[in-house]
Amino acid sequence: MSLYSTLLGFFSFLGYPLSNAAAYLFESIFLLLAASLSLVFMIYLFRKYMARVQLRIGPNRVGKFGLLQLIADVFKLVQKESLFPKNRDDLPYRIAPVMVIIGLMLAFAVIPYGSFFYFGSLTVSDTGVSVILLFAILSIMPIGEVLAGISSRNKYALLGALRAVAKDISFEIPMMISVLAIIMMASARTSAPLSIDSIVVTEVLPYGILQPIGISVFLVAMIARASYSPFDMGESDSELITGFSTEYSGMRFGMFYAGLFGSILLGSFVVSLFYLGGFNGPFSGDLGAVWLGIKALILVIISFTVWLSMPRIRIDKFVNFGWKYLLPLAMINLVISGALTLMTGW
Amino acid sequence: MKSGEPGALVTTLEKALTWGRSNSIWPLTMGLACCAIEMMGTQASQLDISRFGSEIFRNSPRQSDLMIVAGTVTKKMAPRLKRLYDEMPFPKYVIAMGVCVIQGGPYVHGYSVVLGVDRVVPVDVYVPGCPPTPEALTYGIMTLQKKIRGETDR
Amino acid sequence: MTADDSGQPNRGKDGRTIFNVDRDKLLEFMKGMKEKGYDHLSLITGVDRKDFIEVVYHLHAVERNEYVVVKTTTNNGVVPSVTSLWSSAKWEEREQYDLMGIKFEGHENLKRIFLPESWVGHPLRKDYDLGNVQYINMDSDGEDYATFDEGDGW
Amino acid sequence: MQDFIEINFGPQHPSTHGVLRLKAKLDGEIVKEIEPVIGYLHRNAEKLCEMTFYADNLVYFDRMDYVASMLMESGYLEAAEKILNIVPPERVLWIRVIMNELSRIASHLVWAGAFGLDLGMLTPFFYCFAERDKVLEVFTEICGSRQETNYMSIGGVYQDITPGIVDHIEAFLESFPKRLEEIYKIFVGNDVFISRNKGIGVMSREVAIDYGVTGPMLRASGVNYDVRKAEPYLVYDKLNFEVPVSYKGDNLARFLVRFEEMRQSVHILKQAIRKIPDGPFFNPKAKKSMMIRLRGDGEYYARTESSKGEFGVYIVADGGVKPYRVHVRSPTFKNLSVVQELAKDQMIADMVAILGSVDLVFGEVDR
Amino acid sequence: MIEVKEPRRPIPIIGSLKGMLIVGKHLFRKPVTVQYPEVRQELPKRFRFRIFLNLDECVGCTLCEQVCPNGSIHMQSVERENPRNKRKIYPDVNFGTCTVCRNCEEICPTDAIYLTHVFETSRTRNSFTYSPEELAMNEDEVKK
Repeated sequence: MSLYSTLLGFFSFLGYPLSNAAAYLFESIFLLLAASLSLVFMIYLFRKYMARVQLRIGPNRVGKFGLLQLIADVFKLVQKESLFPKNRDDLPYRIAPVMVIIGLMLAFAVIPYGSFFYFGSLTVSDTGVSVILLFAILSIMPIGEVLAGISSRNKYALLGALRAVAKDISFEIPMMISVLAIIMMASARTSAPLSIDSIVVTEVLPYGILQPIGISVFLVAMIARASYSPFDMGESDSELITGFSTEYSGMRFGMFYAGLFGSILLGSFVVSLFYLGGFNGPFSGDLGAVWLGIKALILVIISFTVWLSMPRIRIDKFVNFGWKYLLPLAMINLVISGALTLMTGW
Repeated sequence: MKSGEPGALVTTLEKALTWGRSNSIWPLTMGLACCAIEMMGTQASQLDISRFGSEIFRNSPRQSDLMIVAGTVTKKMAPRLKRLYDEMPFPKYVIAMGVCVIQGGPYVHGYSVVLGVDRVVPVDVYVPGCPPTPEALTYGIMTLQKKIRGETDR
Repeated sequence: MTADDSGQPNRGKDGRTIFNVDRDKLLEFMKGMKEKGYDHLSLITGVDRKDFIEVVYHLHAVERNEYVVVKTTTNNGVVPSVTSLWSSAKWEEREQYDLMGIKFEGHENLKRIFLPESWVGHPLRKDYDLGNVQYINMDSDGEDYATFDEGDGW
Repeated sequence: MQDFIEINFGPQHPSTHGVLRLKAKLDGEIVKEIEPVIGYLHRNAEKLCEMTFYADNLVYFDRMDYVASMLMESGYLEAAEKILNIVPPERVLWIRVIMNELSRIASHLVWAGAFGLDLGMLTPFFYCFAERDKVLEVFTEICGSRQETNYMSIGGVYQDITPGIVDHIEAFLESFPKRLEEIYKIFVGNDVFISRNKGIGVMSREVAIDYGVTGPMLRASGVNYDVRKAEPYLVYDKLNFEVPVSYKGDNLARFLVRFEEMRQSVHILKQAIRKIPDGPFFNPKAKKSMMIRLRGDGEYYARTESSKGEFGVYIVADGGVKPYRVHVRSPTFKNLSVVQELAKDQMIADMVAILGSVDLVFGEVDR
Repeated sequence: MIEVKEPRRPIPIIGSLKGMLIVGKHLFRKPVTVQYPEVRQELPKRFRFRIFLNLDECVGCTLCEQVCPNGSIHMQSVERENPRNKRKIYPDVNFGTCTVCRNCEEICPTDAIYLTHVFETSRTRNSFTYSPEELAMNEDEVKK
């Protein structure tokens, strides 16, 4: 029972091919709405959380508790003039922010959300190779950022893009290797170890407990992926203005801004799925999605605290850290989990 | 006008857009001199400008709506200020903070200070004081909000 | 203040030893002072006495905590540079050149420090005409130039 | 043949703390050469001082180091009162010491917050400003203005310090050290902060003295030199305090020296607030109606220890009601000139950290 | 002289937790924000901002004009019945340059000119010269 089949049943009066199309359409709309709403909520949460941690109040003039603040921001960004730099590389400049936002939305489609009462499983797309698909989609966003930096012909943006590239290549390999360890462990129990859903469903203990090294490597990689402090070298407010997005204005900038927060949310979902048991928990048949949400929310709050309290790490130190510490740690993790699987058969 | 007619829809839409514009003013970090510290004070916990939606001080002129010219504009700085203003996308606003930017302030008899930033860029709201207290600047921002909504022209 | 060419010290109102040194012997005298342990050149300033310019050096021995003042005078505004002895003179001399119009012979980069290169006159001179307003604008390379044309700059 | 990226930082750039322009040549991430260009806040204060009465000149001195205006005022008055031959009464000296140290705390707090922002730490800025606001509340209560106080006048202060204000300061001194330690721990309790600052921007003792660097930057390079001890002014010789010194000379040392200075300032304040004697708060020779009639003679150079370093005021008088020549030895002007030495062959991120550690205030650099 | 001690280098990653914890703890503290337009912080008695003028007290001595550091105050002749002000001149203040230094208040022999707590003086037009009559008025009346 999934959201798709629920919708299919709902639209069954239209006849087969039409009902199928309608179900897909509405599912996509549902996903887009939910993703954008959660993004808006994320940004609101971040602002409120930041304000409270900094002994302030945060937005409270627009709507009750400032809940409509983000709507106002969107209204403003929409009517802002979108400037184009004179020497830009036109096509990449235009598609870069779109790539970021599309990559983000696609990634949300691959994640299994668990089930929720009447609707059943909220997962949108359940393929047998969702792990590969997810990480393929995740690597679209950095391309968008790099394109943005190079195509705007701005020295600050270029430097930001260069930093982003250097950062991306130094954390992606450890991230993949630590996921590999999970797939390896999962393959002992499930016939479809490349499907996130089956990895989560068949786990005995959350992998975070089995692989303490793995979770730390993956967490660092996810922070770097979302590129907030301490790993916001690509944007680095105080050094490179705003890095690769320096030349962007209006809604195009809004897309980058949403992309940043989307990455945090996405990262929290992925970490809680892989390492913290995802939608597993008491009554997961009905409350699976709620469990996932709670776990992700806690991770989001932790990310915000890291963001607000950490200084920016230097780019060469991060590259060093990625290749000299993260990569060997991920390898060690792989070996240990292999040995663990062999010995215990988990 | 009856509701349902296109005119009413346009008015409502315009109202909504104006509402959005007036409630989400992102200032550019344009700290020049003394007033910059009080501008930071406005941003800080005591007065917390984020309550009005002006939380995000953007460093890039491309992403900001409001230029708070905080501090003396010297003749050497004026061309740069003009360029930064030109780099901002429409709709954009300018608040002249402090007497130095209004009419030259304490340096009115000197040789290297621009006597009023309105000679360089058009100004929407003038906030006198040397420096204006964070409350006074907040009042200035509220005046700007009112001006955007068309409620005041004084 | 009488110019005392003998290099004999006298005391000022602030109780500090003042050496009046001839301009031609200044560099030699300063070398001797540096060897005596005056390793910190605290400030260089010029005083426009209308018919001549007085250049004042404040030297300080950090370890021994001794403080002396060296004064020299110039009629044509040319004084030997002491940048070879103290690096801090680099900017101090540029500042005095900019505002007071003292030319330091031997300074490798004697450019104006505050005002653009094409500014006419030296503002701290007593005969500087404040009524003759100059404006500054920026050329396409981002360098400033001064102009008397009100329409060109700010 | 190598190509360098030529880039202009500023004059309006978040890392430059105001209006500094850095012409930088970059080899990728590494800064090969920087040339600071200043003068974007040149407000001709020295010229204007020649055109204004002695008492009114405080307006311009307030706005020189605008985060520590009390220190500027007392620095100017050290010279101006000698020129005008007016001796302030005993009580005034103590009030000025209290105001100086409060101002020093405020200035260092602004620096700490901005330094955090430079390194990408968003939160300590707000804690520092919340504490600074408490200092400014004291200022508002005592003289009615937050930042540009214009509190001290020739031969005294404008308004007396009342028991209520003393209580207020004492309450602040009670709560502040605890908060200071908390802020301190947010910084040094962070691994990344230490690694970003330790061994970065090392300035040797010789370079520091050669470039005329003073204040916390000089003391971080291992020179025990503080004007408050070397040439005591006001009543600093009657107070018991230590001068913090570090021999490391790097960014972290400057950070630690400034924080230790804040602790010492609290220590000074605690003594001064108890010892403050009774008496008049201005010299009757300089009563208010005399403000535009005071005449000075001679020339005087007074140096004081501002929060940035040795702040010197050189006044030449010609017997008139306005000074003949005023020159300011601004500490930041010299501290900035050493940056091009320190930032050579460093990463961009380190250059920003070094600039932050200098504690730049452009009102004072450009005057 | 005391030598400052360098703190012990924290362990990587784990060492950063200390700072993070302190930041996180602030979530449970009361915000220090004063919600300005609704709640007003009580301004101290000595707080100074906008200049007011008591027309009846002013004797037209021009001391304030002389003492003003940057010439924000000019004397204006106003037709008004005041036996103490024979020359019938009163100060006007240009708030576009006034630095709120309160030297005029200090020097005024009759306390006619004084600084008040009114700080809500923002305008959308660059016309800040207050005539003597306007100096005696409230901010709302002046704006009309």
